Amino acid sequence: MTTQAISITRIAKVGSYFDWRSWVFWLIMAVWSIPLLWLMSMSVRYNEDILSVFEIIPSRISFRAYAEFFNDPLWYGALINSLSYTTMNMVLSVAVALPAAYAFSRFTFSGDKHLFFWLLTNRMAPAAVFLLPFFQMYQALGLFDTNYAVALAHMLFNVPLAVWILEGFMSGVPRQLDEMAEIDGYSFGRFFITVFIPMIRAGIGVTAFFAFMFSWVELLIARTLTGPNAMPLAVQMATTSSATGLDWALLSAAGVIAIIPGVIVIWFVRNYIAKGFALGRV
Amino acid sequence: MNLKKKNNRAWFLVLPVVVVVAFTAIIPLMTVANYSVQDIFSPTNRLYMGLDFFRQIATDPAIIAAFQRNLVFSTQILAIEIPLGIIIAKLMPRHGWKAAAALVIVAIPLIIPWNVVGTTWRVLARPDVGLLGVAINQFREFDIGNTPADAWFTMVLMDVWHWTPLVALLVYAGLRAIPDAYYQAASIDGASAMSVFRFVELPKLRRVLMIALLLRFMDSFMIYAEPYILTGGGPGTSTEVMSILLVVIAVIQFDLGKAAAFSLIYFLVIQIFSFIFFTVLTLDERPGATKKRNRTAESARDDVARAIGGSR
Amino acid sequence: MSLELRGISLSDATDDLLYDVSAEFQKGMNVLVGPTLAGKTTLMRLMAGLVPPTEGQMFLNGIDITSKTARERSVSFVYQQFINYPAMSIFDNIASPLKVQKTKPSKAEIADRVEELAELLGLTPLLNRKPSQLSGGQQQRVAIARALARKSDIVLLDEPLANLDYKLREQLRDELQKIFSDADNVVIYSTAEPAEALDFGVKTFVLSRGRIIQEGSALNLYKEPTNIDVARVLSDPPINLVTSRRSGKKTTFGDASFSFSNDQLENRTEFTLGIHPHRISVERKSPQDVAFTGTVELAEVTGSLTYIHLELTTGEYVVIELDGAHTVNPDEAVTGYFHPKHLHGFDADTGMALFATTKVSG
Amino acid sequence: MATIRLENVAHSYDGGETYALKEFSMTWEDGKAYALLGPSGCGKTTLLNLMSGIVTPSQGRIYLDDVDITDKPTEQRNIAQVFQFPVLYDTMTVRRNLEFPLKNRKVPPERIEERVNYIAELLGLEDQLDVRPAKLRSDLQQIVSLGRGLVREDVAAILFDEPLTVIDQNFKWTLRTRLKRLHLATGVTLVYVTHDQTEALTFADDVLLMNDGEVVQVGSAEDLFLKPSHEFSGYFIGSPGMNFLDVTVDAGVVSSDGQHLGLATDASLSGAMRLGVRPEFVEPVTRGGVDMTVTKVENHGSFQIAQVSFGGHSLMAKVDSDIFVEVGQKRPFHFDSERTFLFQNKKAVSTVDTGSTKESR
Repeated sequence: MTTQAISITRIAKVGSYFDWRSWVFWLIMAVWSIPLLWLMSMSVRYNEDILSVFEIIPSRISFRAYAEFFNDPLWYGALINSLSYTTMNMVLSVAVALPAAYAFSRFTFSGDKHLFFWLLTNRMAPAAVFLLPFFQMYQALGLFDTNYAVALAHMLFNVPLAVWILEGFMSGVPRQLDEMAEIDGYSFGRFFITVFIPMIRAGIGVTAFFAFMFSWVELLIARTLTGPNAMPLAVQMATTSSATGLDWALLSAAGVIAIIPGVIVIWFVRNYIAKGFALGRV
Repeated sequence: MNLKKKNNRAWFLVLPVVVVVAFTAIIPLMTVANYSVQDIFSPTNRLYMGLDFFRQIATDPAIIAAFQRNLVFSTQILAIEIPLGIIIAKLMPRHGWKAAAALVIVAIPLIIPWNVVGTTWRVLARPDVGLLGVAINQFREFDIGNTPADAWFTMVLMDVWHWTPLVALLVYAGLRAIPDAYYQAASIDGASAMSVFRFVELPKLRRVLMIALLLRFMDSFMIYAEPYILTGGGPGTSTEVMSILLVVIAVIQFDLGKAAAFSLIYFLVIQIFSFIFFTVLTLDERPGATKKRNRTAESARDDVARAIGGSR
Repeated sequence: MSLELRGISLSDATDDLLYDVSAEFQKGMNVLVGPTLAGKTTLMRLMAGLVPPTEGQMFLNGIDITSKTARERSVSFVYQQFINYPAMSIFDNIASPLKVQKTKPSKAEIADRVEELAELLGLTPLLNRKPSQLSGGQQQRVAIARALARKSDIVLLDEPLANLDYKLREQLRDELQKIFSDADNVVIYSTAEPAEALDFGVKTFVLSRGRIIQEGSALNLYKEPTNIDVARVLSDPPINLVTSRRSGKKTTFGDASFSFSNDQLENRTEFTLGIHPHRISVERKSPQDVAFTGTVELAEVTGSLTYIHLELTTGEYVVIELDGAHTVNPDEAVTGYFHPKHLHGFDADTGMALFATTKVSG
Repeated sequence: MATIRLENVAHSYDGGETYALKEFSMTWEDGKAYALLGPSGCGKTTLLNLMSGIVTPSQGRIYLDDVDITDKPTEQRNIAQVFQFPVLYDTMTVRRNLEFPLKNRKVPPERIEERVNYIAELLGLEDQLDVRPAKLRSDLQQIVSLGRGLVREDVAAILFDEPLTVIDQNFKWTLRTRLKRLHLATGVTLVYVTHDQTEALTFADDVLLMNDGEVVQVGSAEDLFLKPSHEFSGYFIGSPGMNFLDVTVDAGVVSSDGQHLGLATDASLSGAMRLGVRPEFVEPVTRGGVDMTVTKVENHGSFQIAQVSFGGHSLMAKVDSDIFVEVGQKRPFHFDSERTFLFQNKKAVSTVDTGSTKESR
């Protein structure tokens, strides 16, 4: 039988029966969502209304912006580019990080602490610092303006992120389990795939989400390594917004579309978001 | 008992990561270091400059101004985001479907691409058609394109809107880790809500708050996309943070040597904070941190108690 | 079938864990008893092949298996913290060692074996549940069933019952005794509780600070400990140990001084006297009984027995075991009586046994 | 100090389907030490939470000195609680920890000073008052959290939820001794939850033995051992537990498939019942008693457990270590008269006179 966990509201409720705490919270969240709602409302308004009339509830609605987005190869192409290099990066980062995280979690080896710290420094490295060298390196490799360039470059901070988060989850699995599998006769490979990975499914899911997210939102490196062919959505939005005579509705629509991937997955990782940002350490 | 086995064969498992990150980090850093000490006119014609570029950086007023701007920016956003994050975390529902819904809604700003955040706030702040711009314009003239204070205000507000949820989620995770017994004990002791916060919650949130502080400091210190799109560093250089300036020097002015030296200094400043962050993150994992089991003298009386307590 | 250890030593970077351990574990059940941190788990992991010894060799039926890894050995292990594969059902958990064999038995054979073991350990209704849905006791039964699945040559149980409440411990101990009573492989059961060693009453090895200090039947170790540590570890409740000063024919026990002679004592002026709590009573039972006084620190009642903890005038502590339940309040004065023939003697420094209780006839 | 009265209190976490605590009434006398003993999941923690106010009962009322406190939240009940692990305010010294409950209740400063010093001395913490609790040993930390309850003068009872769980094995002993002495010194009512028989029987004046949500028996250690009123008391208390035999009773005559065992003290009884006797009271005798064969002997050093059987029944006898018992031996054993019971649907209905008694053990 579980003891009934008393919530913080019980302590703070000084006699009042109306739960003021939740009201204040949902009020703050309402204010917090204004910018996003404003973006959505702009994406369904006419450009001329946007620039001339100040109205909170749009008087006329049109889905022209979305239609144009999905018909213009420049835009939907950018979306496909973004999706392809982020997915590629996600898969590569997690695949490469899995064995390393296991090594960090299960073994001590010479230089392990320093390596683990060095990985953290890469996660924290300022992207601006790597502009120049990336630009030259990927041009020299002939990878410039391809999705592979951005996918590979983003591994700079996504692989360390993946190693740290996975190591955080893996350390939750007792070491005796590995030993018992060895005793039962499992080879390392079979144990890793059929026993260990199913146990950290949640960890792999969360790591994939965060690798995807950091790659999806990044602008600087993506812009530096892409030209017209591999132009991702973020860069496409940034470049059009600097030219005069903007199509605000289309830009807002692109913005809304750019949010959708994150919103779809966030429900599944909602309990691990803090753990993900704190590199598996909360 | 730390069961980690000593096994240098583990290097084979770690090798792929080392290769990948070396390729994406060490080689580029080497080229940056290379540029920071030479002036390169063409691949064959280079002039060794020694620490000349670094001296230029240290004395370049634009860079110093950008550095100070970054410091002020980071301090301001921390001063707002940490307390505001704690308040939101304290207000979040703890149980049932409301808690799940709250987690998702609070986290939404964190998954929005940084450029979309910049674009949204740029429109929002327009005095003619933006909700924020129009609202402020009623009281006083508001123009982020020309008034530095307005641009800076919007930039800080944008960052608070974008990243306070991270602090809230970290603190929320910290609060949920506190066992119920502490709240029950506090209510038995007749503690007020204020003293529960001060004496039960805050001490237990120390580590999580350190993580939030360091994470937010480093990310704000390296910020690029949102201010770049919001104001492009303008009006003038009032919102020109270091990342924007570095990109200008490297890509627009194409002054490679200076950009490389600037990059190295920038990178080293961040590493210092990463080291502090690393120590905090691995605080309870270090062997020294766990109390060594002290073996008290086995007095006969304790044996009897142990045997009886355990077996009968 | 026998597992022999010859001169096994193990030391890791910081300190030495095992010194020169030599022992032979015969077919059937063997008990390894010792206080916490004595090195039991380390020795068990070493025998399982999880940790290679720094020196020494291991022979199974005369074949040297020292360098064989856990996977190459025919061994099973049951941990103290009921370790099972959380993502698998109970059926798959028990079947997993069979499924990963090089010569994999047929599906039907595996199913029969699992059903047979489930029957043996009362798990039949739970076969398609997940471990997390089971109670502590049931989870440990699953771990034991998995350990028996492969009929391995060596079965190691490392304090398997330590985390269960005492009634469940009693029940599982009886079941284990039945299961392993006629085992033809080598079964080693480690425990920190002397009662379990005495309960099983099989060949017992006493481990203290990384050394096997004595081996023999549990009863023999109880009756004739060759060392003070064995006496401390093995008797349940632990033997009372009091320093005794000797002058001429007289020797002391707390505030009592009585004539006592034993040729092992030679001319020692100080040695340690040991006596089991149930050998002390609160009434005089025979003329030769020695009387001593103490004040009550606490009376522990276990239902069928009462243990009175007395503080002697010398500041040492002694426990008296009484039948039945008696309420005795702290700080009461109590007189204890014992017959000198029940005394054990140990050297004050080395702890070596000088004499044990003289054989009690009838 | 006050008496606490529970009137047909019961609680279910799932709206009445299953009851974590079945209907139960009791008066907790002021100044006594009680133990709630039972296997995990028997409802003992639920009962404790009902008294502390963490859980409000599905039915029944709870009175403190005839004041109905059933719906009062924890902070308005005069109780204190010690948890499974030490719950302390890390940023405060030991002294500040002890002052905290009094400060919250606006007790005048000099009175606080006086109370804290008195309790600190009682707990033996005089020279640790200005130390941070985190530096103390785990058993001393529990003493500090106990002190927070003792300091308050309005405390009617102090509740303990398995307080020895995380204490290192060597220090369990010192904490148990301290708790016993503190109870004698302060006379506060104590309610102690545990699944460990020795902790319960040593600590409490009265033990509430619980199983599956039901309070099976309330009594002293001796009552539970010598006069079990329920089969579960026989089974759970004592190690090994009570032997049970299926017997038929015909107008008080107790027999099992033809073998006469004794006369029930209540001659009106008849029907199929279960006879229960503890191994401690199955004794080898030279004459009289029932002939049994020894099938197994376990020698525990200070006693022996002999498995004996007769007419298809097998039971255990706890025999003194000096008595010679050997597998295969055929010899009479008898059941001690006042210690042999007849149970009808789990409840003890009568003792059995087997024609011989032994001085009470």
